Amino acid sequence: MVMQSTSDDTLPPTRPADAARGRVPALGARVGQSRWTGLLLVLALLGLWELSARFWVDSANWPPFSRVVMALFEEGTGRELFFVFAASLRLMLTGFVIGAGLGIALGVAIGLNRFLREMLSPMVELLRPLPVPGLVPPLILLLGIDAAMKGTVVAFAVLFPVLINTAQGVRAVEPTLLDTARTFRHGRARSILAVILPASLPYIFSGLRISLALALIVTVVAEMIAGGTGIGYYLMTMQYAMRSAEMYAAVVLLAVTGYALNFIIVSVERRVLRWYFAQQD
Amino acid sequence: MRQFAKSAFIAAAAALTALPAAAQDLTTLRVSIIPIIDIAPLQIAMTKGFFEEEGIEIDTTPTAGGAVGLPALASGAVDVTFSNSVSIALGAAQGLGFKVIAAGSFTGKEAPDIAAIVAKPDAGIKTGADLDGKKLAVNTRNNVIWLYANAWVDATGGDSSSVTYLEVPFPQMLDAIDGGQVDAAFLVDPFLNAGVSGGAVEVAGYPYNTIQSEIPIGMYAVTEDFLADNPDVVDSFVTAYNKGVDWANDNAGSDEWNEIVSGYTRLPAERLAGLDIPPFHKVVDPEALQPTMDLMLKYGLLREEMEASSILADSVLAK
Amino acid sequence: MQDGCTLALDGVTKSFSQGRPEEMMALADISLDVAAGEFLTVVGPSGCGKSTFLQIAAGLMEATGGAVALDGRPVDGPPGGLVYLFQQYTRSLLPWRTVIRNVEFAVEGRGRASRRERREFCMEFLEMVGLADFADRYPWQLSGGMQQRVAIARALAAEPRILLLDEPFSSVDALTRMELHDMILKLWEDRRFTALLVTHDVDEAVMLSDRIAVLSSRPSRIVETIETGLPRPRDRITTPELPRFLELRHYLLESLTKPKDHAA
Amino acid sequence: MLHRLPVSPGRIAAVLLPVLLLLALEQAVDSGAVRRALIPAPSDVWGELVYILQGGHLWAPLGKTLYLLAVAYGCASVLAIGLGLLMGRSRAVYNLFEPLVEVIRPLPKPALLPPLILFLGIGDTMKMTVVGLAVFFPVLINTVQGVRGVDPVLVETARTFGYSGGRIVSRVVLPAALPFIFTGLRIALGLGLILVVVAEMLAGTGGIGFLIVDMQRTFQVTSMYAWLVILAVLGFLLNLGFERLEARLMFWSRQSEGRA
Repeated sequence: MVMQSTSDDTLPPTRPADAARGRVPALGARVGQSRWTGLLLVLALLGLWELSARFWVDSANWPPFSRVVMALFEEGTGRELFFVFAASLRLMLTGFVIGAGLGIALGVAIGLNRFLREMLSPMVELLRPLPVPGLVPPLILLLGIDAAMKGTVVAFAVLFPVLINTAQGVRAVEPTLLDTARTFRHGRARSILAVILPASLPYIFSGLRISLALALIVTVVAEMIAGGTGIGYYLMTMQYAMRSAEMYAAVVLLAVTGYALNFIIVSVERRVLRWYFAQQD
Repeated sequence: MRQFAKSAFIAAAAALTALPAAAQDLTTLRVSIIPIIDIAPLQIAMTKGFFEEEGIEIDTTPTAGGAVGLPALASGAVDVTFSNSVSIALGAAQGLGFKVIAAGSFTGKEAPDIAAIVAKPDAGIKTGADLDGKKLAVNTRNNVIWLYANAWVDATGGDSSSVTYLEVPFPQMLDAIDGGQVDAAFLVDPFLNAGVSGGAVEVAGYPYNTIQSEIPIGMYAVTEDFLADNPDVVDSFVTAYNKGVDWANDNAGSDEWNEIVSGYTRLPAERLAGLDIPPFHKVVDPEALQPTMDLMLKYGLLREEMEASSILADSVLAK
Repeated sequence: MQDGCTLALDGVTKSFSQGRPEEMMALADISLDVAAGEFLTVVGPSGCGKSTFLQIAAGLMEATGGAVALDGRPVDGPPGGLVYLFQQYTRSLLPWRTVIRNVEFAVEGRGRASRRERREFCMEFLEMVGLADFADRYPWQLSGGMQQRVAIARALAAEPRILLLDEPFSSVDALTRMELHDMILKLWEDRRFTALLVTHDVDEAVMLSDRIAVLSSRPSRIVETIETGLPRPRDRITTPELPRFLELRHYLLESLTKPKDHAA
Repeated sequence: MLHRLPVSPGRIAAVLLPVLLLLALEQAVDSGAVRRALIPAPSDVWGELVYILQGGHLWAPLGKTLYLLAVAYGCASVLAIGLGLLMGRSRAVYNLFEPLVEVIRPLPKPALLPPLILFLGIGDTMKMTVVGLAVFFPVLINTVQGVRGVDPVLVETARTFGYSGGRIVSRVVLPAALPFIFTGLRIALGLGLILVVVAEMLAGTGGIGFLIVDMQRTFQVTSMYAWLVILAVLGFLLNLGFERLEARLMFWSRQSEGRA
C-alpha cells in the first residue's frame, strides 16, 4: 500500500493500518505522567521571555509575558478579543464542516466508482498540493472579501485531506465485509451506510484530524490577508496599533485553541473508534 | 461564474454570512476601509450620523492593507473602497474602471510630515546619495510608498536603481533598522512618531514634501458602472463624507476626535496626542495628482501616460 | 422453516486475466449436483481453487463459462436463501458492532420487524451457539472460536436454505474445532438446510459429510465423489473409530498427497 | 466493448473534463459573461506561461522558492529526526521536551512572524525558520512514534548479537522507524511549501508566493494565474517525486504491508 497522505502536523499516520498506532499513545494523549522536567523547561522559557523583555530586548514588539497574560484576561473576557475569537471559530467550523462533508461524500464516490476515480484523481492530485494561501488572491476576485471567501478557503483546505483519506479508507475496506453484506443481500445504500462508512472511519478520522489543524491555520491566514474580522485580523490590527501585548495575547489564545481542538478531536476519535484501537492491540 | 460560486457558497453557509436585516429605508453602502488615521472623516461622519442624514448606511469592511480592497471593489463585493492613488491608477490602467469620488488623505504642506525616510542616528544617511547600494525598507513594493522612495532617492542625488528595496511591515521597521537588516526605512505615523520620539531613529528626509507639497494619497473609489447606476447615492455619500471632513478639520485634537479615531484604529490615546495630522481636503486637483501618474510611468508601474483627470469623478473635482 | 434447496454447477470454468499472456486457469469444467438437505464437502489440496469454486457457487464471483443454478434458477449474484460462512471470521464480523448487532446485520434488509423484535429474534440464534451472555460484547473481545460462533449464529439468523462454508474451522485450535463440528452438525440436523463445505482437512470432511467431492490441483476438476455412508448422529469420539472412517481417511489422504500423473 | 479499449473511459474523461472546463471558461470570457480583467481566458494564461517559460523568467523566482524550501526542509528534518530518536529512546528526554512541543506545535506559524522578525530580521533566516517550524513538528512526532513503535523483539535480537547503544539505533531502530519518518517527511513537504508561500506573501522579496501577491495587487491577473498554475505543478511534482523516492526506498515496508 502506497502511503498516501497530506499535511498533518498532528498525529501521524494516514495509514491507520500501522499496528503501532494503537500501541503507541500520541504525544499529548497521555496525562498525569511525571513531566515536571518538561513543565519546568516551559516555565524557564517563559521566564526568559519575561526577563528578556524587561531587561535586554528593547522593542515595542516584545512585551513581557506578564503583560501578555494581563492583556489576555482583559481582552479575552467579554471584550473585543473574545468576539473576534468567536467569529474566527465560527468561520473555521463552518468551513470545516462544509469541506469535511464534501470531502467524505466525494471520497466515498471516488473510492467506490472507478470511472469517477480515474476521471477526478488527476485533478485532485494537481489541486491538492496547491498551497492554500496562494488561493486567497484569486478568490478575492471571485468571491469578494467576506466570510464566503474565507470560508471557501478553509473548506478547500479541509476538503483534500478528508477526500483522499476517505477514498483510501473506502478502497481499503475488507473485501470479506463487502461480500458478507452481499450474501445477506443488502443493497448499495445499506452497504455504504452500514459497512463502508464505518469501516472507513479510521481513515476518515485521520483526515479530519489533519484538516482541523489546517483549518485553524488557514482561517488565521485568510483573516490576516483579507481582514474583515476574526483573530487573524485582530492580530494584524493590534500590531499596527503598536499594542503588542494584545497581539501576543491573540497568539497565546491561538496556541491554546490549537491544543484544545486537537485534544477534542483525539478524544472523540478514541471514543468513536474504540473498536478500532482495541483491535490493534 | 463568480455569482454562481458565490451563491453556492452562501447557500451552503447561510448561517455564517450574517446579512444585515434590510429593515430600514437607508441605502446600504459597503465600504472597504483600512483602519488608519487617514479615514478619520469617514468614521466621524458615521459616528456623527452624517450619512444617515443623507439616507445612507455605511457597512465597513476593514482590511489589513490595500491589497484586498480594490479587487473586492472590482468584483462587486464592496461599493466603495478607500485606497491609495497608485493602486487605483494601476487598476484603472488594467481596465477595471475605477473612479475616485471623494478625497481622502493628503501629505503635509511642509516638513515635518506624516511620513519620512529614517535611519539610525549614527548612520550618516541624510540624502538619497547616502542610500546608494544600501537597503531601504518599504511596506510594499510597487505602491505609493515605494514610488516616492524612488523619487526621493533620485531627487536628492542618489541612484534609485542601486537601492535594494525590502518589504517590511511597518510595525517591524524599527526592529529591522535596530537589528541592522536594513539601513533605512520609509516610516509613516504613528510608527514614525514613536521611532523618532524614542530616539531610535532620525529622519533623513521627507520624501513627499521633497517632491511636492500636499500630495493626494488616500482616496475613495467606485467603479464606473456603480457611478453610472447610482449617481444620487454617490452624491449623498460625498455630501455626508465632506461634512465629516469639515468636522474633522474643525475639531482636530479635541477629545471627541481622539476618542473616535482611537476607537477604530485601536491606537492608544497617548500615541494619537503626539501626532500632527495634516488637514483633510474635499477636492483632488488633477494637477496635484498628475505628478504621481508621471512617476508611475517613470518607474515602470505604468506602460503609457495616464491623465490624472481620467480617474477623477466630478464629485471630487473643484467646483 | 423451509427445507434446503438444491445447487447445481454445470460445466463451470474460471480463468483469471483472460486473453492476456498471464492467463491462469483456476477451474476446469466443474459439474456437481448438491441435493436438498445434503451435507456435501469438497476437499482439495492447498491452492487448488476451492474458494474460487465456492464464491462462484455463491454468486459472489462470475464464472468464465458454465452455469450455476439454485433450485433450478440460474445464479447471477448472491441469491436469496444462500448464506456464506467465511474462513476469516475476524474479517467478516463488523468490529464496530456488538455481537448481537452483528447477528442483526443478517436480517436488517428485511425491514419487517421492529428493533426489539429483531433483537429478540437474533438472540435465539446467539443462545443456539451458546453466546447469549456475550450479546453486548464486541467481537474483538472474544476468542477466535467464539467469534466463529457469532458468525455461525449470524449465518443461521438469515435462515439459509443453503449454507456455504469456506474452511470456516481452519483457523481455530483443534479442540475448539471439534466443538464447532459438533455444533454445526447439530444445527444442520435440526434445521435441514443444504450444506456445502470446502476444506483441506480430510478428517473434517469425513466427519461431517454425506458425500465428498475430491478436487484436483489447478486447473481444478472434480476427480471423484464418494458417499461416506457413515451413520448419523455422529460422535466426535466414536465416529472416527469406525473402520469406514479410517478407510475413507486413508483413501482420501492418499489421493490428495500422491503425485497425480494421471490427473493432468 | 469498452473494457477492451487500451484506455479506460475514466482516463479519457480525466483528460476531457478539464479540457471542457477550460473551453467553457474560454467561451465565457470571450462572450463577456466573465470579465477578462478579473478572470483571464485560459488561452491568455497559457500564453503568459509560454512567455514565462520561454523568456526564462521562471528560474529566478522558482530558484528562490526552492532554495528557501530546500534549506529549511533539510535542516528542520535532520533536527527533527535527531530529536525524535532521542525522545523516542529516552524517557527523560521525552519528558523534558514533550510539554514544549505540545505548546508550540498547534500554533499557526504565520502568527509567529512578528517575534521572528524581531529576533531574526527579515531575511532568509527568518523565512527559513518559519518554514522550518512547520516542517519540524510532523517529522518529530512521526519519528517519536516510529521509534516507540519499533518491535522490542527486534531490539532484543540485536542485543543478543552484541549490538548496543548507537549501533542499535543506527542499524535497527532507525530503519524500522523509517516508514513512519517518511510519512512525517511527506506531510512536512506539503506544509513546508505552503509556509514558503505564506512567508513570501507576508514578508517577501521574490519567489513565487511574492509574485502571486504582487501580481494581484497590481491587477496583472493573467500573470497571477500563470504563477498559480506554476505553483500547482510545482507542488504536484514535488509530491510525485517524493512518492517515487519513498516507494523505492521503502520497498521492504510495502512488501510486508502487502500481505493479505
